[in-house]
Amino acid sequence: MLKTLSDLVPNVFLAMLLAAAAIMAFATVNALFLVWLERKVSARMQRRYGPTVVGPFGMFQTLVDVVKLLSKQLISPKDIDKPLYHLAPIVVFVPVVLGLSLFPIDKSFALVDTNVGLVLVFAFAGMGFIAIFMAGWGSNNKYALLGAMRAVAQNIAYEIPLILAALAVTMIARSMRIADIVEAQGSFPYILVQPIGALIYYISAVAETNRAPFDIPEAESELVAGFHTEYSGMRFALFFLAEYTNMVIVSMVATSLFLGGYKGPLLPGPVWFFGKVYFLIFVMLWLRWTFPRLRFDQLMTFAWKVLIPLALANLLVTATVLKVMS
Amino acid sequence: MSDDSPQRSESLQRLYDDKLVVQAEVRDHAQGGFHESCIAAAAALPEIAAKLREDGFYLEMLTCLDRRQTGEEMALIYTFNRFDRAHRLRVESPIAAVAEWRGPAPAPLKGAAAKKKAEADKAKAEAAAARAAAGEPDPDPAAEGASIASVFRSADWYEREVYDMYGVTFAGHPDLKRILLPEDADFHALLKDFGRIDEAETTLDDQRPS
Amino acid sequence: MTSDLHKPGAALAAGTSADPWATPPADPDGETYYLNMGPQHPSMHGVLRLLLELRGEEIVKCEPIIGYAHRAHEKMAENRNYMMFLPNTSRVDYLSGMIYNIAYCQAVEKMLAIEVPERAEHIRVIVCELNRVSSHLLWFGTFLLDLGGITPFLYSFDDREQILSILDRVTGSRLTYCYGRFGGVTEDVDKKFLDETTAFLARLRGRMAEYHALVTDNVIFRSRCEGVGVIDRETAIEYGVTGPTLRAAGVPYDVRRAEPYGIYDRFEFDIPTASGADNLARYYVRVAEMEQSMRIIEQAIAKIPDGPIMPEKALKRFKPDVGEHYFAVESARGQFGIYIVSDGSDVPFRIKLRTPSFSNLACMPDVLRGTMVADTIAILGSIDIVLPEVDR
Amino acid sequence: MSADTSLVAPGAEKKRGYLALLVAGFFTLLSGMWVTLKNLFRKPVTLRYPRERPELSTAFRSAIDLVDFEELGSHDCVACMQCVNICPSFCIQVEGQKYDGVKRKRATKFLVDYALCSVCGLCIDVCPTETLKYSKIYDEVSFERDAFVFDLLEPFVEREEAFLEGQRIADAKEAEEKKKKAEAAKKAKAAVAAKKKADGGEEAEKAEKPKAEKPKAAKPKAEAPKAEAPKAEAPRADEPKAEAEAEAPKAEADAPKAEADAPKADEPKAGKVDKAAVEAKPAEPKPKAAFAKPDSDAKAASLARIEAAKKRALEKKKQAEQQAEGEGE
Repeated sequence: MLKTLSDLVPNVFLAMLLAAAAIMAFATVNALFLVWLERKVSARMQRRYGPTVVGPFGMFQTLVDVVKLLSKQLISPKDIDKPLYHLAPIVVFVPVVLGLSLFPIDKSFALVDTNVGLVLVFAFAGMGFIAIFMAGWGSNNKYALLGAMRAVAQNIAYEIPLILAALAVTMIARSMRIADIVEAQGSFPYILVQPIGALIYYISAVAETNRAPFDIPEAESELVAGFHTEYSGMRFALFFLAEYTNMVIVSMVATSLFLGGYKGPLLPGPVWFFGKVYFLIFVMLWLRWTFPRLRFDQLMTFAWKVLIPLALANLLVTATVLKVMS
Repeated sequence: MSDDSPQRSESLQRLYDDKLVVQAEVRDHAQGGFHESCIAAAAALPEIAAKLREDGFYLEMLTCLDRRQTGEEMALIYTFNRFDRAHRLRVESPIAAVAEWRGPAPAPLKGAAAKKKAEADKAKAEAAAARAAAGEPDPDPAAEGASIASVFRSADWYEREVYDMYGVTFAGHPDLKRILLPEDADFHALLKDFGRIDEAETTLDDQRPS
Repeated sequence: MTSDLHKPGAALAAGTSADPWATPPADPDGETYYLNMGPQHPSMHGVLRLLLELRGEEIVKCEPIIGYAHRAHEKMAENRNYMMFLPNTSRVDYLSGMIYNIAYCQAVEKMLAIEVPERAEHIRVIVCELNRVSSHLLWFGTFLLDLGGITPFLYSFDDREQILSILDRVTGSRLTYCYGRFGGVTEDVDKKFLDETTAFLARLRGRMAEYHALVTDNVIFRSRCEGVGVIDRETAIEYGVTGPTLRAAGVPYDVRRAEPYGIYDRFEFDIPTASGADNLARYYVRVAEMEQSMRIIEQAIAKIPDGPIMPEKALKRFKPDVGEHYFAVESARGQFGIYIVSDGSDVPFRIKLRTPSFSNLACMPDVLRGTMVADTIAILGSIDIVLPEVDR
Repeated sequence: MSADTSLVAPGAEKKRGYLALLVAGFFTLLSGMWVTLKNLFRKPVTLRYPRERPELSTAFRSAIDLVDFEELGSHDCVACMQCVNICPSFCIQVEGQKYDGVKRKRATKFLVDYALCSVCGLCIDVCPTETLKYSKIYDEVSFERDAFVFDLLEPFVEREEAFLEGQRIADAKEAEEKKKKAEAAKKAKAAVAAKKKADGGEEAEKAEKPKAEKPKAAKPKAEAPKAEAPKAEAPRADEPKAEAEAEAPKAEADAPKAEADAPKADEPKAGKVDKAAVEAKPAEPKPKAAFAKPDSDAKAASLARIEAAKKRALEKKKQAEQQAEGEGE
């Protein structure tokens, strides 16, 4: 039987505290690890060494960088929209932390278990771009504003195929509880049933996290650094943290929906779960360091003219097949 | 000029026949890199450029020569070329001095150099006299150039550069302003009497922490 | 479209504002706004400043503002004797410095009618073409970088680094070469240099397959390039555009063929052209050009004779006759012309450097109109300008 | 998928349907990913610089240095000023002096401002004694520009006395031999040659030899021949005029050894004609300094700067030493 944190720790407040601590710790460590991984993978793909000096394989390099970022002076430009500018890094971070708590990492454990888990995840994920828009608008910088506008348009466009693809899975599993969906994938993961849906989901997920080749909100070759052009020091680090945590969340969703979550032979559940999650993240890194960036209008075209019709068709076919089979 | 000179190209001949250019001569490409050369009054250049454009020429380069030190007029040097075959046409256009010469007088030539110069001057004067006799006087130096930016848009930047560096203005230029030097510069850097490199160097030295 | 006040510097001229760099006010109907791209921007090639008037992401008007890297090379030329101008030449365009350096030597040689030994001529061809390949490789990398692809950039730099090392072995420098001398070159090449060059050519040919798989065929890359930034034949004539940008418009104009200099008339090579006149066409022309350069290098290596690398009597101090000379070469970016006017002294009266990037950049306002911000960078990258060369 | 090296010219592709394009495009993406994946497992090509150092190429160019000739036991700079004159960056400063009993001039000062140098190698090309070479330094770092003013004579200072002594003996020997060989005929010839080649570059130097040698070889102490030598040199430099002529012998006569003025007076004499011309111009009354010959002014400024920088560096060094001493006590 699936156990949640509230089952293990009877005191509600204590449970909340514990959950928050666990998630924060995970998010931070995970971001540290992912940044290192990104640097290492990108380096090796480009036939460089990447970080090698601090720690084994340079693993503590990011830790040192965080210390550097923490110690940096926080620079705020003139004429910014102060509340928005200062709130944005926090707002971008909150929803991703919330989203992390909803995934069963093993047959018997999830931090929080609700019957609308999937809806919650997408709801939280959708809040991310509000923060990006706040950052872009508040910075009083045209590059940031352009980046923010792009981010909003992009997020809206890609949320649709993302949810449509997930919807097909919920139709098969007949549940929105993530644990149920994982359980429903008996001996074979849903990627075999829903290959196109999985692909659409994954592409949209990459776009949702604003990563290359869909990283037009930051597009460093055009917009300097996009929406976080004017952020430095720890505020910038928070955006970074959010981006990497976001990657984990979308990968966790993908793992749970299409790859059978914690299921797998021999090894224990969490190993399978995190193994799959990090494999998907690796693919994201791989994509980023392989492809050039799409142009903004091409990105929108791709969403509206390719992904959404495909996702709709996929949903339709799934529904028809389900109807016929039942 | 005379008929015994090598055959001019059609384009140049046309310009010559239209009385737009004088001293239209064929040059040795292997020697100086120019196929043909001519002199034209500044005011005639838009028309020349338009005709050349029709013939498939493009504006390769435009620059200026500051020869005030020796008492000669300044000159705009246009070179046109073609994409289908190399045909470098040089058009020189005399321009009156933009400012009085402030530098030192030219050093008097000595020995062989003076002799050579005298010979060259003499030949030049003779040629000019011959042309004048044939009813083909060199055009007078114009007060300012005429912009050909409406014909070749590349001239836009070239003319701005010449204005920037030499102070030669161009009538009819859409937006004549400095291009390479700072907007608030009060000098024209390539004029021969602007040579204060040393000043810049000493300022640098003053700024150095000792 | 806008009042004069929006022009940079207009405010200063009118005496209305003390700050010429202040952002010009947006136009009254509020539809458009201004964006200053550069002079400090991650993907401006050098210190170009593009003053963009935008409607959303669409470019209404673009004005390139140059001069930030103006180093007065032409003024310096008038203050030094011919010899002392040599190190300046490779700094005009630091990415194909060898071609510029050798071109200046060739121009002066032509003025003085100096014979260059055969071996030196062959060496010049080899190093110049290597330099061209290295310039194109750098362009390849930075163009992809402009499009957001970072990995191809590092691959091409890896290859380019090989060329730099090869050239370093003979010239002693990696970027700003001062290898040419009037009449020849400074150092002789050895067998190892030739072998390394041959080996490199084989290596680069092998790498090309990877480049094509990674970049050329990539659907994202193609969609970013196809039909973007069209500079057709008419525009090229209008602006005097030369080099690969012109050849991408289907005009087979190459100075190496049109006015053969050095010993280029002895080599077999094609002039690659394309018809699209867009980013992809320029990409195609440059990549094909690398192959042609490799062909030339191979022929030169096969033919290189033994002998001296400098004329027997080296020039020391000389005074060319009064006269003017125009000498054009095909640099990696287009026609590079040197116009030298001599007044009979040992100091040039005037050296005008006709740099290809200057003309190629001039067409930007025309080409950029109606494109998107992201394309600005892509088009700029595909034209392959080197800003110091524009400003000189 | 697409390992073929041939490029498809733009526009040559066939137009394909929507889905076909989509699928084809997807596969091109995969082929790109395959490339990066392959490279993921290849060996990195980076050189980890401070720990791994590249092998410098034989032709590597860096700041110039003086060659330490084994047979001479020192450098062979004769302070001919050719490198100073050709340097486009005006970054070389040389002063030289004639020593009693040594036939050729000797550099007493050789400063190079590496911060200005563009390693073009023109100085190395013109050096008549081939005593200039490229050094191999490439990681010189400093917070001060003065640190890049190198004194190339530094390693030779201690050996200088010994070298001069050896040179005196060698020169004397050589002169003796020569003298023996062609005593009578040479005298007349040398006189004619010296007059004829009054303004030639290297010939002038050659011509210098017999004149300077002879008296020195005969009696190393003699005062009169010393005064003669500069006189013989003076007309060679067309333009330095009477001033230099008048000053030079004075300086030499007053103080045969290194004195502050001596090298300065020497310079225009030993320098080539062109050099003298360049130097002479600013002195002319007519042109304003700003217009006359900007280059010569820039050069003068540059040379002055190099000197000042060196002085500052020396002072700093001294201070540091004093400080260190003070601390030591």
